[in-house]
Amino acid sequence: MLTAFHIVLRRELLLALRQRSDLFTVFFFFLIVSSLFPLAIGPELSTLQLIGPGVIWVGALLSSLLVLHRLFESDYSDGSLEQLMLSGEPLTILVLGKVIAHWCIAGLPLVLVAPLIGLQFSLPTSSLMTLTLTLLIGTPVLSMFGSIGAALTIGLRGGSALSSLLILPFYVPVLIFGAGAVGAQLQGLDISGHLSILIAMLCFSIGLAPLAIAGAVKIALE
Amino acid sequence: MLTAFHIVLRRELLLALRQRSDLFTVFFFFLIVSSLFPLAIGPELSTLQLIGPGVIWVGALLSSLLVLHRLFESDYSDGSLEQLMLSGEPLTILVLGKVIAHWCIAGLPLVLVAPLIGLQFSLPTSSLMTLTLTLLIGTPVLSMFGSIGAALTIGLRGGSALSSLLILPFYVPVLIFGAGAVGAQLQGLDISGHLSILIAMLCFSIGLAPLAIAGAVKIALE
Amino acid sequence: MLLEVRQLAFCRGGIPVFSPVDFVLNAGESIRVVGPNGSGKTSLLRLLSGLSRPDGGTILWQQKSVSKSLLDFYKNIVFLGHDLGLKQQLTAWENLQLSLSMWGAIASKSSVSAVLERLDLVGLINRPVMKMSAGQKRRVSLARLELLSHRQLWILDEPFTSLDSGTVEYLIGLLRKHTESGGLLIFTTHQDVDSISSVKTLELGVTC
Amino acid sequence: MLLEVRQLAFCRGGIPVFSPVDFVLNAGESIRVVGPNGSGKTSLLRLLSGLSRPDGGTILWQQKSVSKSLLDFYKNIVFLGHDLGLKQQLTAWENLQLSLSMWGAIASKSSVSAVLERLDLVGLINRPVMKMSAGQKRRVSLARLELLSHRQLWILDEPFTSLDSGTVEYLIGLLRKHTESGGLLIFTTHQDVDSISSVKTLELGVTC
Amino acid sequence: MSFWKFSSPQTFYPVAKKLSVIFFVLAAVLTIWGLYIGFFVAPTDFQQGESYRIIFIHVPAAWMSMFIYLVMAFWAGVGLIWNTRLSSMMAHALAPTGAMMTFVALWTGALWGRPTWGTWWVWDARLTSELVLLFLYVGYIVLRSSIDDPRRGDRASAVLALVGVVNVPIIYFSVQWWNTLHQGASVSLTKSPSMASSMLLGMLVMALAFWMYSIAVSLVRVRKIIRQRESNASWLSESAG
Ligand code: HEM
Ligand SMILES: Nc1ncnc2c1ncn2[C@@H]1O[C@H](COP(=O)(O)OP(=O)(O)OP(=O)(O)O)[C@@H](O)[C@H]1O
Ligand SMILES: Nc1ncnc2c1ncn2[C@@H]1O[C@H](COP(=O)(O)OP(=O)(O)OP(=O)(O)O)[C@@H](O)[C@H]1O
Ligand SMILES: [Mg+2]
Ligand SMILES: [Mg+2]
Repeated sequence: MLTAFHIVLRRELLLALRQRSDLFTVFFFFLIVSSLFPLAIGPELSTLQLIGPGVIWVGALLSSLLVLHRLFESDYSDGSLEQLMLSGEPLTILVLGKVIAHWCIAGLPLVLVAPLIGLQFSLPTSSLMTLTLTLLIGTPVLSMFGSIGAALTIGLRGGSALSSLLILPFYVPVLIFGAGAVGAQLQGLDISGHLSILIAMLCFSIGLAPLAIAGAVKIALE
Repeated sequence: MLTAFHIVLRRELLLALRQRSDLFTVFFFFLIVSSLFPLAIGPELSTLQLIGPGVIWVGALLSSLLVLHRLFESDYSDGSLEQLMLSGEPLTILVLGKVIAHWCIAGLPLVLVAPLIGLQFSLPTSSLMTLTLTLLIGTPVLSMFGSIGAALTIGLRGGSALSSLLILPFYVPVLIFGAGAVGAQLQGLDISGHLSILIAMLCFSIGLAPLAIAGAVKIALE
Repeated sequence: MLLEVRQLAFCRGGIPVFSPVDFVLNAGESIRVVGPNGSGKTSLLRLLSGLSRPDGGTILWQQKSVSKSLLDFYKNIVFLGHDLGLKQQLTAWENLQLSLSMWGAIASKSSVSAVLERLDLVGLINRPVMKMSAGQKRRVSLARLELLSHRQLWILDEPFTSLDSGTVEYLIGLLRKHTESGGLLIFTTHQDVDSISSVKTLELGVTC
Repeated sequence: MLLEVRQLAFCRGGIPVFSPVDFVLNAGESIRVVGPNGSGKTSLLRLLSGLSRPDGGTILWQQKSVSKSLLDFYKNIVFLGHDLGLKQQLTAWENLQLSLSMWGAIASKSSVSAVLERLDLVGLINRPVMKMSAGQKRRVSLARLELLSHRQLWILDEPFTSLDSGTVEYLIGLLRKHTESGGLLIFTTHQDVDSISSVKTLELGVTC
Repeated sequence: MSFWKFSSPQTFYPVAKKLSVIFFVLAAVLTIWGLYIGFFVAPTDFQQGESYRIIFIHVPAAWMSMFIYLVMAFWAGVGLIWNTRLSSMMAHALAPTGAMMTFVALWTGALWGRPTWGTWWVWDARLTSELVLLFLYVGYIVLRSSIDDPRRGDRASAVLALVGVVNVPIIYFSVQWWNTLHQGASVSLTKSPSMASSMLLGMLVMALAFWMYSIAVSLVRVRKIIRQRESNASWLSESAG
């Protein structure tokens, strides 16, 4: 079981590496989206600081969405999803591998670069740390919930847009508490409440999502 | 030539209709993205009014991006793009039909619903009208430029993300003048300058984009 | 001498895929391109249909160079490749109707039904292509062939794939009718279909 | 009686695709599913490999119901469908190595090269599958078959598609070897391959 | 036997017709009664004046929006696990009504917010989670309708409905968990009610009326779905009801 997980993870990362542009793309998309807002809204410093955490979080969320659809779709259309399933390993383990690979590609890099972007919005150091921390806890949740939507829309034309639609409601609470924590800290409030809710969501999604995803994949292949 | 244009347009709209969800999806994605920001940023009215136009414009931009990749990709992968090309009609006309169909699906509905969302951000009526007007001029430009990126990335894995990356820089000026016009008007400034730049961009893109797109499609098929 | 091909060459990554190809095709003639997997049949057919550009040599259609008047050339050919060119979510009828009107052929419901009848697809005319079996999809794409028989040059890449024996026979008959009425045919297949008459073969294989 | 199928039924949109299927397959036996396009061969093969759920009847593997121990059953089969299950941007070697390790088989470079040698793919081992011809892709997916010969039940949906005659012969030999060493084989094809010995046929067609 | 008998569309179809009539009548009677209480019996509120009367629509709609979601998810889950066709159809039939109730709750809430909070909309936890509920309903309906194969559609949308259940407790408890503008629960089984009894009665009667209406409409819709899905089954043309 552990080997299966390990092989899937390696497979996904190999695929991403082979298509080097994948890695860069998420990264640059995040950079560009977060820089669009200062452009669209104007350069006042106080406003920027106010909207900074929110914008960075929304940017992370959209970047995560961006590559989500491919997670299952390409494997489905070339028949390798059914081959994966036929390997005889538990499907929950296999999809968990895929989800974690998604996080390595579309979550981890954002966590690492977020402090830099935060600087652009002139956030103070303590906020930058909170931002990074909330992203570190929150992005896996995004990957988990997102994969559910991706799995549900396997093989549907317009699946990419449809899955965004299905997923976004689930992203909302993560966004509220993630961005909320940074905002609260900027105002000098206690954020342990926010953090514990984020952690609770993480545990919850790790428990629930693989089951839901495996179910959805099975349904799609039938 | 006109018939060819007409047939392509009908074909695309028929495809969108057949997949009814396509139409809803762009629409709801727009609604949801524009609602994410108030969630992430917090409920203060004055801030909301300040960021409102920017958020709505970014929302429109991302929604337009969302269905862009499918414009050529699905036709490419099932071989109907080469069949279209083999019809012997000028490729520029054919791609123009596709671009305009994209606008009907991912531009027009947003223009229509934007005033409602503007209300959520408590924008005054005059701003709502400017917002709608700038979107009306700006969204076709988004579709035009966007399609160039989509055509350039035909058949590449990760094309959807890559094309977003290619396109976004072109979107930036549209965004700046579109959102800028609304912002300027909120401050009581004259916006005819903004509008004429937007219109110039529209004319420019209508002249240039079909050629660029047709070239990119030919290259992809070779 | 409707179609004349002179020293046609094609490279992938700098290496020629096949040794230069020469042939001439007159009205009513057909040619079968043969060669093992990877010998360049598909590449050649895409060159001949004007979809890819040759790295050397010329293709003349009615004495005129194809690359100079590509759009006119397109109006004379039908190309069916490995991909079917059908929209999965449209029905058989919608697919045919759209592609025919695109190609400037009149698609009356009655003529389409007649063809679909012969292809045993009548019950499926309003079913999305997505919900058909592999062979049924192939048949829908073949229906275009009969409806576009006024186009002179047919270029078919493995048209017999996934077809059951009955449909293979139908298709052979159709091809024969096309050449007998003066059409040109270029095709490939790995299956044994010796029943097509007056076929030249063009052997690809040695890359120089 | 390794594989026993009883009254297996499958519906699409409430309508049965084929009349209920019954058969028994013992070690060393093979069965060819025949029927015209759309008669339900692919649907049947996907049922037998446990990918779709039957609407009636049972499949027993070694006397045990397949639907109850699906994961164990999967470990006994190889299924090759219309889609190849290859990642286009990975090379032949990477594809084989990944899927073999996934399936719990040892993929030593030497055993893989031996197989690729027989399939005439040696020069292509480090080329992305994307850049291969239709037949070459098929061959890569077939390489898995020989490397997974320890799995007892092979389920192949039109395995001869796009293959040139040499490779068809190789494949027939491989299938014969598999059944001779006690393996089970279920396959479909529209081509004439009468050279496979001791094949039962299962005719689909009449939907009740 | 008696219960399981009704789990087949064939036996349920005629029963649903009779039941829907009964529930429509009940809904109509209760609505009239509830509105009568709401507009003529219940006293004017000393803080809010007359505008509070919107409560008689708002609260029942909000309750039903959550309740219907739970019922829908329940039937969807039953359909997923036991593969019973009728339960999936029930879930499918409930969704539009639930979406409508959610919309009504949002709309009346917004109308009510204008005089009381001075704004149509704030991004507080309850309002947001109610909005998310609307998106969940829409997602469910769109997913269901974009899958052509009915069986796959049922099963895939069931997974979505089940995952979405987490949102319901969030809506319900949001006023306790966070400091919100929105009012806390004033009706509870354990505490004595904190509002005028005629107000409470009106609200409960209206809630009942909404409930009956939802059942009636869903039954009608489920009949329509049965007609579409089983169009090739012979019993439909025979019974022609
Ligand atoms: C769009 C805005 C609003 C939304 C989405 C909304 C949503 C809800 C929901 C979901 C409930 C049921 C929850 C429960 O039973 O605990 C509810 C109940 C209620 N709402 Fe609203 N509401 C909105 C605006 C308002 C406004 C402006 C008022 C009045 C100031 C109000 C007053 C109430 C009251 C009194 C209840 C009943 C609480 C109880 O007795 O349990 N709501 N609302
Ligand atoms: N996704 C689908 N939804 C609904 N019906 C389908 C679907 N796929 C196939 N069918 C129908 O089910 C029947 C059986 O299809 P199947 O693919 O099993 O046929 P087949 O015997 O493999 O045909 P072929 O020889 O063409 O491959 C056909 O009549 C087809 O129209
Ligand atoms: N996209 C590509 N990039 C680089 N090389 C390619 C590409 N596609 C095919 N080739 C190579 O070009 C050669 C010719 O391929 P082609 O598809 O024309 O062969 P084919 O004769 O049609 O084979 P088949 O019988 O398998 O269909 C093959 O050796 C193949 O490996
Ligand atoms: Mg080929
Ligand atoms: Mg088949």
